Amino acid sequence: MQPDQNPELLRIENLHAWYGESHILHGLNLTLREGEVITLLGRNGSGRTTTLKAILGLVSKRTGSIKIHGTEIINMPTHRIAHVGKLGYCPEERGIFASLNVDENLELPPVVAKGGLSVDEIYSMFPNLKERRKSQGSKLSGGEQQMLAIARILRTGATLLLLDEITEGLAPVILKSLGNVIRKLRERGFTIILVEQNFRFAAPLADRHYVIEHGQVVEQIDAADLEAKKEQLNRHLSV
Amino acid sequence: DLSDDKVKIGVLSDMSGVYKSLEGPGAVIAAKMAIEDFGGSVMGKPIEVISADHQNKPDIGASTAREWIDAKEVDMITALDNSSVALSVQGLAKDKKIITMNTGAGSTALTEEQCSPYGIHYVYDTHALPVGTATAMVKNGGKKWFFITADYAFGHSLRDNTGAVVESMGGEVVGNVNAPLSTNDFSSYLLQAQSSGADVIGLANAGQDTVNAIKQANQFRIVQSGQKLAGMLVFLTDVHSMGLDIAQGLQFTTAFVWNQNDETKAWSNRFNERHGAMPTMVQAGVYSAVTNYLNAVKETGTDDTDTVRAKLGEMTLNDMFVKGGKIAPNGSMLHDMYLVEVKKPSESKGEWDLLNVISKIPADQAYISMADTKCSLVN
Amino acid sequence: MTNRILFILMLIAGLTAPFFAYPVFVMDLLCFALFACAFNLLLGYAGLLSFGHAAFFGGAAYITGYVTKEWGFSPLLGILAGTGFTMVLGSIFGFLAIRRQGIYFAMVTLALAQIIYFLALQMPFTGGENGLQGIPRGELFGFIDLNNSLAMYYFVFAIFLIGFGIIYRTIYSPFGVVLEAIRENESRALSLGYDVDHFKLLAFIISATIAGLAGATKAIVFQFAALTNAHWQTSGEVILMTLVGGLGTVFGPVVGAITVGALSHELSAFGSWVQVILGTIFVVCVMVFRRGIVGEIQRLTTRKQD
Amino acid sequence: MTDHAREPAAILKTHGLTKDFKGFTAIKDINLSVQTGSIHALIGPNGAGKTTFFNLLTKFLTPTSGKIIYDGRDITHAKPAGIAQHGLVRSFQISAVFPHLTSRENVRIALQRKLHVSYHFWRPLQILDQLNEKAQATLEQVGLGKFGDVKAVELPYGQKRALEIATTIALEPKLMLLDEPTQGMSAEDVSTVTDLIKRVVEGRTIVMVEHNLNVVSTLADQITVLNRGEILAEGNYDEVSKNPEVMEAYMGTTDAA
Amino acid sequence: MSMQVILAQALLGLNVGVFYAMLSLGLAVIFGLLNIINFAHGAMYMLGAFIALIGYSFLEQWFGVSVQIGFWASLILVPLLVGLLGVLIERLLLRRLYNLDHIYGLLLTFGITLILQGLFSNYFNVSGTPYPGQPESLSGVVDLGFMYFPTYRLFAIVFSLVVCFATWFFIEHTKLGSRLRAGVENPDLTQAFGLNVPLMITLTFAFGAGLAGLAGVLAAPIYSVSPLMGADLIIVVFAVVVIGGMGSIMGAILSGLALGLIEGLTKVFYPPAASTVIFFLMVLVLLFRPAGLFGKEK
Ligand SMILES: Nc1ncnc2c1ncn2[C@@H]1O[C@H](COP(=O)(O)OP(=O)(O)OP(=O)(O)O)[C@@H](O)[C@H]1O
Ligand SMILES: Nc1ncnc2c1ncn2[C@@H]1O[C@H](COP(=O)(O)OP(=O)(O)OP(=O)(O)O)[C@@H](O)[C@H]1O
Ligand SMILES: [Mg+2]
Ligand SMILES: [Mg+2]
Repeated sequence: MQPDQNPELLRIENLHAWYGESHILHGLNLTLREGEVITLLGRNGSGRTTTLKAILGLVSKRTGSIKIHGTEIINMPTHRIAHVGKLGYCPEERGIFASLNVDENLELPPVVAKGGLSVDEIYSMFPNLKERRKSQGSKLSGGEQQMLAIARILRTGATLLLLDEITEGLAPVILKSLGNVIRKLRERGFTIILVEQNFRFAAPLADRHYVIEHGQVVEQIDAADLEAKKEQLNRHLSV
Repeated sequence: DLSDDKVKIGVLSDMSGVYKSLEGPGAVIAAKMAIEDFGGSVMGKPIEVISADHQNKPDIGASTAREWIDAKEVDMITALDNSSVALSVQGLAKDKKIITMNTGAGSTALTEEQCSPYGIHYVYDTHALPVGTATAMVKNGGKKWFFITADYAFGHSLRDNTGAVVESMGGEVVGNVNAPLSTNDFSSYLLQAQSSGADVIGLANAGQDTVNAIKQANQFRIVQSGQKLAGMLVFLTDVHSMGLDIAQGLQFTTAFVWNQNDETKAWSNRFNERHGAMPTMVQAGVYSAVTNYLNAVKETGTDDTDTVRAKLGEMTLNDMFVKGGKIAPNGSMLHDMYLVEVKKPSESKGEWDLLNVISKIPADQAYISMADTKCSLVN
Repeated sequence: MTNRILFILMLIAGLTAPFFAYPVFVMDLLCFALFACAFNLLLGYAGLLSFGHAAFFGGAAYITGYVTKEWGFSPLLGILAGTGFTMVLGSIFGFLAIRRQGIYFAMVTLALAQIIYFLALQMPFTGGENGLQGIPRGELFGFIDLNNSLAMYYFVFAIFLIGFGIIYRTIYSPFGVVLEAIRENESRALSLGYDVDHFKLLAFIISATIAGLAGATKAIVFQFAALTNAHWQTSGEVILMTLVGGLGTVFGPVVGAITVGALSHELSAFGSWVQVILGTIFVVCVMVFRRGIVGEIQRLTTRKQD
Repeated sequence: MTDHAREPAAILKTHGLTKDFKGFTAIKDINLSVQTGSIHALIGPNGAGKTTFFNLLTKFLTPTSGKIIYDGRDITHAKPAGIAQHGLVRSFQISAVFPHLTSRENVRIALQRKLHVSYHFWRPLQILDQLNEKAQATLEQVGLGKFGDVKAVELPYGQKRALEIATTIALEPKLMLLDEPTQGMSAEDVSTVTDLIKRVVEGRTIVMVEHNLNVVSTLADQITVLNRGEILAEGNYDEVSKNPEVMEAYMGTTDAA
Repeated sequence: MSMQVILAQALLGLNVGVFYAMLSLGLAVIFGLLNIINFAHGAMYMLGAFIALIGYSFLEQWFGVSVQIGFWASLILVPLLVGLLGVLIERLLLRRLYNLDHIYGLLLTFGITLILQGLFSNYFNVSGTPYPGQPESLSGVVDLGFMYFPTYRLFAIVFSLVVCFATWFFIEHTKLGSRLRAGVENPDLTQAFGLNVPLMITLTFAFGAGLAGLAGVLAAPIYSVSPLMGADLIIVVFAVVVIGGMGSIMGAILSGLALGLIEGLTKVFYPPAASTVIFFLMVLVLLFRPAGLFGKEK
């Protein structure tokens, strides 16, 4: 596949976002084609999570333009965005519903498009979860919660996935299989935005990396140029 | 001479609860009518009325009365249609030396154990009520009684006095259940009464409580199953709100029947115009009490409590409400009572034509005699 | 600093009040103010919403009334007896309720208070619906006649100051600091080795005791102990007072009690409209003035300083 | 097993510790001993039971069976507040500070306990001022010397973490239990915290749960690998990381890392 | 005491119990799903009864329209109207309190209760006004052998039971329940998944309020309609919900029924304790099963 020929899926222009009084994103620009996998890199607090939340309308105020498949969503209420953008979101800190059991968590997000994975397929992908189907969300181990958080958006048929720090708290062995899952999704034509702290995990998966600092994209590096720009990247990511 | 250059009368009544329709705002109207009929002033000084809601709570009643006396120059307090409230206000007024002319409360404790030199009990008491009603019912074969009692001073007093009458006539009290004031579902109590095998279910309560109990007894077909209901304290407004279908045949004791003679009719019609309902005995009683209080002030030329109270004790009360009434040393206003029966719907000639007078109960039978009283002021 | 100024203002207002207003009414306000302060200690500083504080307020009134009327205790001794009783009662309630969190805590306190209400209604010595009437005011120290309304007033004001002082001290004490920490992050306080339940229990007992002190005093002032004081609506009223004045502020409950008390008194001629107005104030406070009167003033003044 | 040989130096030991959750055994018969003065790391795949084990040690859960011996006493049935008073203190996965208190006040809360005035509701606040000096020293130890008057909420993430550690060491714990102390931190914060732990460990023992192998390898003297509620391997980093079972169950490879 | 008496009293207890059940159900739905303690629930119940009363007796007198809304029409209309008020309260007020402590919701609804109670107390006697609109078809009595039981009360029992169990089924056996719980726990995320959480919450609140209104209409012909009818009930209903286990739908229904029965029997054996027995039970339950009889431990 040649993602760079594919039609444009997401275009963000001059995005500003606020939490209450505090202005977090300062004119962020970003475009994404169907089938691409990109990462958002940056230090703690640089605004990566906020970018995802702003796409979903989960900030108190946002301005600028966000188009998915050409539809402007900047003024759309949150609950419609997932349907319009065929979008699935895996939040930072997992967002497992403590009062629901594993099955209920899995079946909670409504289907937004055809072609999602079936529950059985999902359980075969994450066998640990299958064992704990009737456990309450709050009783899962950290890693189990993380897996469930990813699993549940695969059911909805979303083709644009926003994944925030999905590797956090996972053992290396799970990281590996998670890497494989992402690779498979990519082959199936999913479009993915990864927010990652764990660059070693993300680097081999992505087509392009965006470096965010103070709510703006300060660097954009294609996978191919990664070696060449390693220096630059390190400068941005550590002091 | 008058303290503060005016006479101020306080009407402390239940303005929002179970007893609202039997005294409440109507009592204020009656007091105002009394003042108007008196001429609006006494010895050239204005007469004022002040009123408040005691919410059937003795503490609220007492603290309102306290403020009236301490800070608002009230000279006499009337209405007090709840025995707990009346007892607390009368107790306070005794300390503060203020006359209370209670028209609404029934407990005999007001003139017996807790009698006060300044407390006058004006319209009826729980001794007078059963004398007529219970006597008549026991005579007609209602030997075994079961009481449903309002759980406070008045209910207890009414139950005890009625029980004593029943037993003195050879009857028997087979059971009792106390229901909180302002109960809206009497069904459980009624069924208990039903299963007790009593001939008569005595309702030692008043106002809305009585109405609810009688209506629900009707729903559960209690009377049809052979038991009789005895409303120990029933007011005109209660009969009116139950309707004759349900209430017909009910016998009870009252101090006043509005359409008894031309004088009562004339006054009652005037009252009805202003209030929208015919007067109950206690509303008529407020009119009479205020009138006679003002008479006493006028005749003695002062509002000094002891003087006025002494004068009231000497007077013979005669007005549209009472004929030949006397205020005894224990505070009890001795006057005749009437045993009445609710008309059949076919007999009634109008919205308020509800009662037939069966017999008169002379004052000396109705009220505790000064020989028997436990009031410390007398013996 | 601001506290000191407010305290002096309160002192002046309290000392002169009986010359401007009906003393019994001011005494009533003082009793409620103290009650609200006690409640505020629990909710505002320990984060515990008790929906059963009327049990202490009302319970103390009955005990005080009984011992002064029937056993001839002096008013001071009577108040001490009532207060001591609520200290015990508070320990029992606290012991039962403290292990529950949040809304469960509110419910347990409410249930326990309903039981006290039931006892107040049924026990022979309380007089049931009639209430315990004719409590003597008696003489303070054997020679000051409390039937004199000024003497009574200053006695009540002194009690108020003592109760207020205890609460003030508690808030600004090493104990108060730990309470604050518990409210901020309970499990962390636990892991630092603080036995959280014990702290909450102590706060509860102090609060209950002072609430009892207020109720006991009220019984002497009005010479009456009644069911109203033990009814759950009184528990609701004290929440309203605290909220209106400012939850978690030292002087808020005092201001709140005075505001609410004065309003209900002034508006009592309007019958049930009082309830409507109080309800509206409640709603407005919750919606827009969550800090209450004192809280809002504090915010404005600190803002100016910034 | 050499457990018995090491016994005298062990500050914490568990005997046959087991935890069932309604039919699911999260911790099975664990015998662990932690040497005084060491940093002991607990690693293992997700769901292995690390957090559960940790919660058992800190009394947030009660064991189904087995015993926990700390500093020579049986604490199996002790209460959370009780063990803290004996020097066993945990820190939390999510940062645990008192957000609306200043850094100094946060530390003072911990120091205050030793004064034994915490129930004294009749004493003025000023008696706590004697702790200020010590609080300042503790703050400086973790690099927060300048932030004494800053409210905890206003501190950036890494400093919150540092404050939490400061509060913990203010208790002068003998044994500290840290649950994923570097989770969710960027590289720079990770190294700050690692340094901090190294600095404060002197004279204490630390047990930590950690996924970041870099951290584990730099800090841990001793590692226990849990898998499905059981101990899979124990030893220092080199021993453990070469253990084929560990490699398979945890690293997910069969080749050496 | 004969078996018949006990049976009769038990039936009356059940009669009270269905009202407890219906009210605590509404409360449990609102609490369990939205985490709000709706103190105004009693006021909604009172409001339901009053709307039915006004619709039947006062439209002409007050508004000059000569229509009379009968009982059956009220049974449908009133829950809708009360539900609508629920919508307004939720949209305009409660919505702004979700991210605050629970107690603010409790306090707000407490205030609303005072307002509603006060308003009606101005126009109606606090001790009650009878509702005359009981349908003719239900006005007789049924001879149960051991007693005569008013047909209407029997109808109220059956009708309420049907409503309760239907609600339970709807919430527990459709996806709705889990979505609502999720929406309350983390509204942002639930919306991000594409669920219209604000609408769900509003409707749930309205539904709970509507249930209370419905109970009010059902109660009107039995009890007299009074501004305070909800005030004392609500405290008992709180206790029922707590005993049943906060948030447990089935718990609310079953403990409502059971407590009605217990209260009914207490009225026979020790009447003074009838109004308090529930609180004793509540203390006991909380001591031994803190999460309530049917609640799940958190
Ligand atoms: N709910 C909020 N209210 C106010 N400020 C917030 C909120 N959430 C985040 N911020 C602030 O916004 C900034 C950007 O946060 P964001 O979560 O987007 O960072 P990030 O790049 O995802 O970093 P992290 O590694 O911490 O997740 C930070 O300074 C943070 O403190
Ligand atoms: N309260 C509980 N009830 C039921 N099962 C539980 C409970 N707590 C944990 N478990 C289960 O016990 C197992 C061990 O969980 P634990 O949280 O200890 O794992 P962990 O090793 O910390 O994993 P992670 O690294 O993913 O956080 C998991 O399968 C989890 O689902
Ligand atoms: Mg982030
Ligand atoms: Mg874990």
